[in-house]
Amino acid sequence: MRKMSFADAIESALKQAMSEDPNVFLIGEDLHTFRVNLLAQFGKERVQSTPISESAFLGAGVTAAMAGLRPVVEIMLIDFIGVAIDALLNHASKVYSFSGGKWNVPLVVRASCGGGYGDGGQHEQTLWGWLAHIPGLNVVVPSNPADAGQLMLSAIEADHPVIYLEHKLLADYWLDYMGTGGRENVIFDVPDAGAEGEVPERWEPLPIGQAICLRQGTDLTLISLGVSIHRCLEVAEILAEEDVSTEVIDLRWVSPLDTSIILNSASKTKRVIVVDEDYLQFGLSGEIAALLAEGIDSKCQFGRVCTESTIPFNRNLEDKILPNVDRILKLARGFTYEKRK
Amino acid sequence: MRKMSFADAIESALKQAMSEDPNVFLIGEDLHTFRVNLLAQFGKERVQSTPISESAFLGAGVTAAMAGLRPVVEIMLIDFIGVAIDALLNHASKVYSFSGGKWNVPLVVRASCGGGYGDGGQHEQTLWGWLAHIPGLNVVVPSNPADAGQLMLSAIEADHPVIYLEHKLLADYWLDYMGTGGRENVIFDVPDAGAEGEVPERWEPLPIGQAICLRQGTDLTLISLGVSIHRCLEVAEILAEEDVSTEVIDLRWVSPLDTSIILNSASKTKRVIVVDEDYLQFGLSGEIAALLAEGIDSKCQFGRVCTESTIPFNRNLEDKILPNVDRILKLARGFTYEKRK
Amino acid sequence: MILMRENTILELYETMLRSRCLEEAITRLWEEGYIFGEMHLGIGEEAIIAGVLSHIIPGDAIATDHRSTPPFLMRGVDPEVLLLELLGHQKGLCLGMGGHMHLFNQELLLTSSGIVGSSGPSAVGFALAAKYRKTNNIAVAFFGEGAMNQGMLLESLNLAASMNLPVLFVCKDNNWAITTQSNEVTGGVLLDRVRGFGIEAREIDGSDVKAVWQATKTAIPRMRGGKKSPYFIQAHCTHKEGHFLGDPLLRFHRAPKKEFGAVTGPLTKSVLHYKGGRIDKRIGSVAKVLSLIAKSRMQLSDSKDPIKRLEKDQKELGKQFSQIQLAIQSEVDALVTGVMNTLKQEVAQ
Amino acid sequence: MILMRENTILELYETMLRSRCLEEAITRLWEEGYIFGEMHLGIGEEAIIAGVLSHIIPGDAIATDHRSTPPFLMRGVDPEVLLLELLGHQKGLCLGMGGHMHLFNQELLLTSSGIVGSSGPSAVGFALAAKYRKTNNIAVAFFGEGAMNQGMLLESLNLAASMNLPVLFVCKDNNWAITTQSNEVTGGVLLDRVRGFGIEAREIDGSDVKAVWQATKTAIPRMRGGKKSPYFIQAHCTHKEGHFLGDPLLRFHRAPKKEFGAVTGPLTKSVLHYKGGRIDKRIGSVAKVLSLIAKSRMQLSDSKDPIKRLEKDQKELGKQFSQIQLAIQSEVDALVTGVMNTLKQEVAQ
Ligand SMILES: Cc1ncc(C[n+]2csc(CCOP(=O)(O)OP(=O)(O)O)c2C)c(N)n1
Ligand SMILES: Cc1ncc(C[n+]2csc(CCOP(=O)(O)OP(=O)(O)O)c2C)c(N)n1
Ligand SMILES: [Mg+2]
Ligand SMILES: [Mg+2]
Repeated sequence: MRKMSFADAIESALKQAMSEDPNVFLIGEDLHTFRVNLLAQFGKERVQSTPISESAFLGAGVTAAMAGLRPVVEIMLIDFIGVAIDALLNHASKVYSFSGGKWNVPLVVRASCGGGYGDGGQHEQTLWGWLAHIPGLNVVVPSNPADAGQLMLSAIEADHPVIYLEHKLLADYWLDYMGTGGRENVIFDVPDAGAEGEVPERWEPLPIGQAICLRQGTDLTLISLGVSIHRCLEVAEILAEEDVSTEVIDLRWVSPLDTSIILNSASKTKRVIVVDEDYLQFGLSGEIAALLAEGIDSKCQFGRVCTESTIPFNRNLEDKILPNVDRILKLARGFTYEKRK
Repeated sequence: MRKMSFADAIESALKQAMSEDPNVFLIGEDLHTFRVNLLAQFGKERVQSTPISESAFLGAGVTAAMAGLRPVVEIMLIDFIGVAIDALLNHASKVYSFSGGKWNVPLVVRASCGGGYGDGGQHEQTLWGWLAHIPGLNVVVPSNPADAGQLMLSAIEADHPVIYLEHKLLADYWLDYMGTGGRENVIFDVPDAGAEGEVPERWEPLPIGQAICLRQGTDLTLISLGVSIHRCLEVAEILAEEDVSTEVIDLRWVSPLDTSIILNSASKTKRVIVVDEDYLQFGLSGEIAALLAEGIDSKCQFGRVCTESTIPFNRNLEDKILPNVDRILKLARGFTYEKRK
Repeated sequence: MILMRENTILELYETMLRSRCLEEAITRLWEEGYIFGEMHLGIGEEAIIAGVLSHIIPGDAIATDHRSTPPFLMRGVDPEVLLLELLGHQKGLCLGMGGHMHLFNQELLLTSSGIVGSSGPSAVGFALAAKYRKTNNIAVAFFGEGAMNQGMLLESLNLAASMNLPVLFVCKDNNWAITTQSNEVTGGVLLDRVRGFGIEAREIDGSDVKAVWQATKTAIPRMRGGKKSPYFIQAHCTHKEGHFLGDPLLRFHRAPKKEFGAVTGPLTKSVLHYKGGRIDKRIGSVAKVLSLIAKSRMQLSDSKDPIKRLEKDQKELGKQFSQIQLAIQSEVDALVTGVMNTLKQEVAQ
Repeated sequence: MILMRENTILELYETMLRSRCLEEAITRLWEEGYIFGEMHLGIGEEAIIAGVLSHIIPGDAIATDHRSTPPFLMRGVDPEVLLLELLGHQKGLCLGMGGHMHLFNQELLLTSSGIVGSSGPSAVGFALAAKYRKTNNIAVAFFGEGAMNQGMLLESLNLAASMNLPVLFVCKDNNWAITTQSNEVTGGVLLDRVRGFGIEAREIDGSDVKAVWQATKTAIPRMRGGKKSPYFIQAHCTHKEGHFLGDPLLRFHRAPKKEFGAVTGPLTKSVLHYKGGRIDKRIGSVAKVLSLIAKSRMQLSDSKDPIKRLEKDQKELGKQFSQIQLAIQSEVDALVTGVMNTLKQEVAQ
C-alpha cells in the first residue's frame, strides 16, 4: 500500500484511466494549470481549457460522450452548475430514456463542493441531493483518498452520467486555492483520514451504488458522506465512552443509494441520524427517511443534521450551520437508548 | 360566488393585483399573445414580451424586484428553468440572507408544469420538490380555480421569491396550446373540479404555507397537490366503499410545508401515502417521510406514488408512470387496517 | 459558382418531396388524434435541410431542434420507424419513448431536443469528438433565429470559434418564435453578431435549395480540412403550418368565426375595463396583437414554398418532377396505410 | 473633448487612492488571517470605477462582480461597515452574512455576485425598473472580459438592446480570467461582438482615469434621456495582485524557490512518464504553462497602475497629491486601527 493525498489519488486514477483509454479526456476552465501534471503527461488534446461558458462546454460534453468518448467535464465549483444545468436536467440524464435505451451518455462531471473555509453561500454548496433528484444521473462523493481514486474510475467506466464531487476540505489544492492562499495562519477543520491515506497499488473501480460500513455498532446508525463522515466517526468515538455503540455508514453514492446497507443497519440499531452537508429540505436526508419508512416495520428514531439555510460568510456562524460534531452529538444524546433506561 | 376556469381565475387575480398595485408587471416570452387580455387592459409596459433569453430576463426580474417592483416572471414551462436556474439558486434565494436580512426579493416566477398529454420528458416535468430544495425559495401549486387565484395573490404579496406552478391539465389554454391544438378528438384526464369551480367575488391572499384538508378520514392520509389531488379524491371515494376512511390533504405549498397538518393527520390515521407527480427520489415525498419520522412517536405505514423516471412519450406508458388512481389504490389496499383484521 | 447537375436537382427534389409528403401525412394523423402532444413540422425548411445534408458524409453528426423529422428522414432514417416513433409505438425509432422532439439515432449521430438553443452545444460536442479523433468529419447544428438569443447557443458560437471546431451552424430564420416576431426582440443584425464571434457567416434564401446546396458545397469541404473552423448560415424560410400543428394564430385565419368569437369577449372587456392603463395605450396594444395575427397569415402563402419554388425555377424538369411526385406520394401513402393498418390490428387484438 | 477641472482630478485622485489604501489594508488583514475565503481586489481597476461612478446620480444602480469593494466604497458605502463586513463582523454592511463577493446595499442599489456574468442580467433588471418608473436613472454592470463568454451576459446585451434599456456595460479587460489568457478562448474581437448586438461600444485605456471620465461623461447623460439605449465600454486594466490574494501564478514570482520546488517534481514525472502523449507535445504543453507563468509577472509591473499614472500625467498637481496621500493614508490607517482594536477587544471579552 502506498500513501497519497486525496487530490493526488484522483490525479493518479485519472492518469491510469487516461493511459489505458484514449477516449478519456478532460475539459473545463483553467485546466492547463489546475491539471498541469496531466497536461504535461498527455498533452493539450487530452486536457482542454475552455472559456467561462459552462452551458456550452457541458452541453458539448454530453454529445462528445454520445460520440463514444469518455469526457470528464470540470465545473470548477458545483455552485456554478446553475448556469449549465439544462445539459444535465434535460439532456445527459434523459438521452438514454429518450432513445429507448439505445444510446448511452458516459459522461463524468467533476466539481469541487462543500464549505468550511469562509467563502460564503455561492461557493460552498454541495447540492448532491439536488442533483440526485433527476432520474438518470448518478452522484458520487468520496470521503478518503482510496475511495477518491477508485470512485473516479467507477465514474469514468460507468455508461451513464456520473457527477463526481470532491470536497474542498479534502482536496488540498482546492483548499489552498480558495481558502489558504498560501497563508500559514489560517487553519481549517480538515479531517486527516480524509485528506491523506493508503491507496491501492493499482486503481480498480468500486461497484456503483455500494456504500461502506466504516464502524460497526448496535445502538445508533450515523449515515453520511464526504467530509461529514469524519465528523460522524469522531462522534462515534465520543458516544462509545457514553456506552452508545454507533455504526457509521459512508454512503459514497448519493445516487444510486445503497438501500440494503441502510435498511440492515437501521433494522439493527433502530436509531438513525443522517448527517448531510447538503440542504436539509427535499433532499438526501428525506430520501433516507422514506426508505426507512417503506422498508422497516417498526418505528426507528430518526434525526438529521444538515445545512438548513444559505451558508453565512462569518466563519463562526458557518461552522455552526454546517453539520458538526456538536450538532450530531446533541441530537444523538437526545435519543432514548433502552439499556440506559 | 362566481364560477371560473382555473386559467381565468389566475388572470382575474392578476387583473386585481395589477389594478391595485402599479408595481406588479409581467415579463416573459410571448406574453403579448399568452396574456393578451392583461395586455389589452394594462398596456405593454405592464405586460412585457421578451426574447428567448430566460437567464437574462429571470436574472433581471430578480433585481427589478429588489428595486421595489413586483415582477411576475414567466418561464413558459418549468422544464425550461434549467437554462436559467442560476438566477434562483444563487441570487433570488440568497440575497435576503447575503444582505443580512436587509434586502427582499419579492419575485414571482410563474410557469406551467406537469404531464398527461403526451409531450414527453422535456416538457412535462413538475420539479417542485427540486426547486424547494433551495433554501429561500417558496413553491406553490394550486389545484383548483379558487386556490389558483388566491395563491397568485399570496405569491405576489410575499416579500420573498415564490415559484407559482400551474398544471397544464388544469389550465385550459395550456392544454389547448400544447395538447389539444384545437382538436376535438383527443381527450385528456382533466379533473373537472380542478379545471373549473367557484371562486370568491374578490381575491384575497391565502396564508403562505397553509395546506388544506379536503376530506376527513381516520384510516389513511393521502397527501398530494396539483392534479394528483383529484386522483386522491377519486381514490378516497373508492376506498370508502371498501370501508377505508381516507383523509385527503392538499398541500398547496411545497415550501414552506404545512408540517402541523401533516403530523396531525398522520398521528390520527397512522397511514400515509404521498402522491407526488414530481420525481420520487430526493424530493417532496422523502421530505414528508422525514417529517413523520421526526414528528410522530409511533410507526406510520408509509408509501409514495410518484414519477420514477423520465416521462415516456408513449401515452399509455406515460399514464402508467404518472401518479394515477390505480397505482394509489394498489398501494393503499396493500396497507393493513386494524378494523379489517 | 458550381454548376448543379440535373441529377442532383432531381435528387434534391425527391428528398424534399418525400419529407413534405411524410409531414403532410403526419399532419393528417395528428389531426385525426393519432399523434399526441405538440407537433412541430419542418414544412418550409426542406430546402435548407436537403441542401445542407447533401454534402454530409458518414461520420458527420447532426444536432437538430424541435423540427427534427425532416433532417432525420433526409439523413437516412427509415421513414417507417420514424413514423412509428411519432405515433409512440414501441417499434418506433426510440421505442416510442422519445417522440418527435426527442428523436435519437446513434448510428447516424443524430440528435434532437425541445430545449431552444441546445443544438449549438450539442453540435460543438460532436465536432470536438471528430477533431479529437482526427477524422475529417463535421457537425451541423440546426436551429431557428429565435434560438440566437439563448445563452448556450451564443456560448457555443464562441466555443466553436475559439477551439477551431468544424461546426456548421444553420439558422433557419422564419422571423417567428411561436407568436413573437424575432426582429422585435433581437438587437443588431444577426450576421454581424455571428461575425463578432470570429465566425464566417453568410445569408441565403432558404427557400431556394440550389442556393443552399451551393453555399454549403463550398463551405462544408473547407471546414473538413486544415484549420478546422466553424461556419454560419442564415437561411430564410417560412413555416406554412405556423409554429406547430394547431397554431392558434393560424387558426384565426382558418376558422376565423370560431376563434375570434372565443377571444373578442374577454378582450373587449379588458380594453374597456374601468381600471387599467391609458385607453390609447390599451387600444394600441390590441392593435399590435391584431396586426400580428394579420401578419401571421403571410406564412400561409405558397410564395416561399421551397418545393413549389424549385418546380417553378426548373420548369424544364416538369415531366421528371411529376413522375417523382407520383412515385413519392404513393410510396408515402403505402407506408402510412401499412403502418396504420398494423396499428389498428394491434389495437383490435 | 470636455475639459476636466483641476478639482475633478483631485477628487478622482482622492477617491481612487482611498480605495487603494483600503484594499492595501485589506491585503494585510487577509495576509494576517483575519479575512477568510477568497479575496478578489479591485486594485488596478480604480480608474475605471472612479471614472464611471463620477457621473452617477441618486437612483442609479450598480451591479458588480467579484471585485466589489472599490465600487461599493466609491459609491458611498461607509468604509467601516465595509471593512467589518469583509471581516465577517455582525456590524458589517450585511451583518457578516455576505462577505466580499456578496455585498449588498439597498439604499444605493448596489449588488455584487460571485457568479461570473451575473452582473449583466442584474443591471438589466435595475434599468428595467428605472424605465418602468419613468425616471432618468441608469444601471451599470461591471464585469471582466472573461465574463463576455458567459451566456447570461451575452443574453443581457441583447435584452438591453432590444428593450432599449439604459444599461452601461463596463468590461474591465485585464485579459486574464484566473489563469486563462482570455484572448485565447475568445473568438473574434469583443467590440465587434458587442456591436453585433446593436450596442454602441467603445474601447478605452482603463488605467487612464481621465479617459474613462471623459468617455462616460458623454455616454451616460445620453443614456438617461430620450430613446434610452445601452452603451458598452471596454476598459483595459491590470491586476497587480493577480486573480486574488495568494494567486498561485504570482506566488511563483514572489517565492519562486518554494513554489517551483513543490511543482517541478510531479511535473517532471508527468513529462517523463512512460505512458502518455507524444513527448514533443508534452514538452510543448509544459512550455506553454511556463510561458503563462512568465506572462503573469507582467501584472506586477506598475506601468499600468492608474494611480501612478495619474500622478505622472498630472505632475503639476504633485503637491496637492501628496497632501491628499497623507490625509487618505492616515484616514484609512485610523479606520483600520480602530476596527481592529474593537475586534480585539471583542475577542478578549
Ligand atoms: C429554453 C426554451 N425556452 C422556451 C421554449 C419554448 N419554445 C419552443 S419553440 C420556441 C420558439 C423557437 O423559435 P425559433 O428558434 O425561431 O424556431 P422556430 O420554431 O421558429 O423554428 C420557443 C420559445 C423552449 N422550448 N426552450
Ligand atoms: C459561472 C462561473 N464560472 C466560473 C467561476 C469561477 N471564476 C471566478 S472569477 C473567474 C474569472 C473571471 O474572469 P473575468 O471575468 O475576466 O474577471 P477578472 O477576475 O479578470 O476580473 C472565474 C472563472 C464563477 N465564479 N462563476
Ligand atoms: Mg423561428
Ligand atoms: Mg479578466
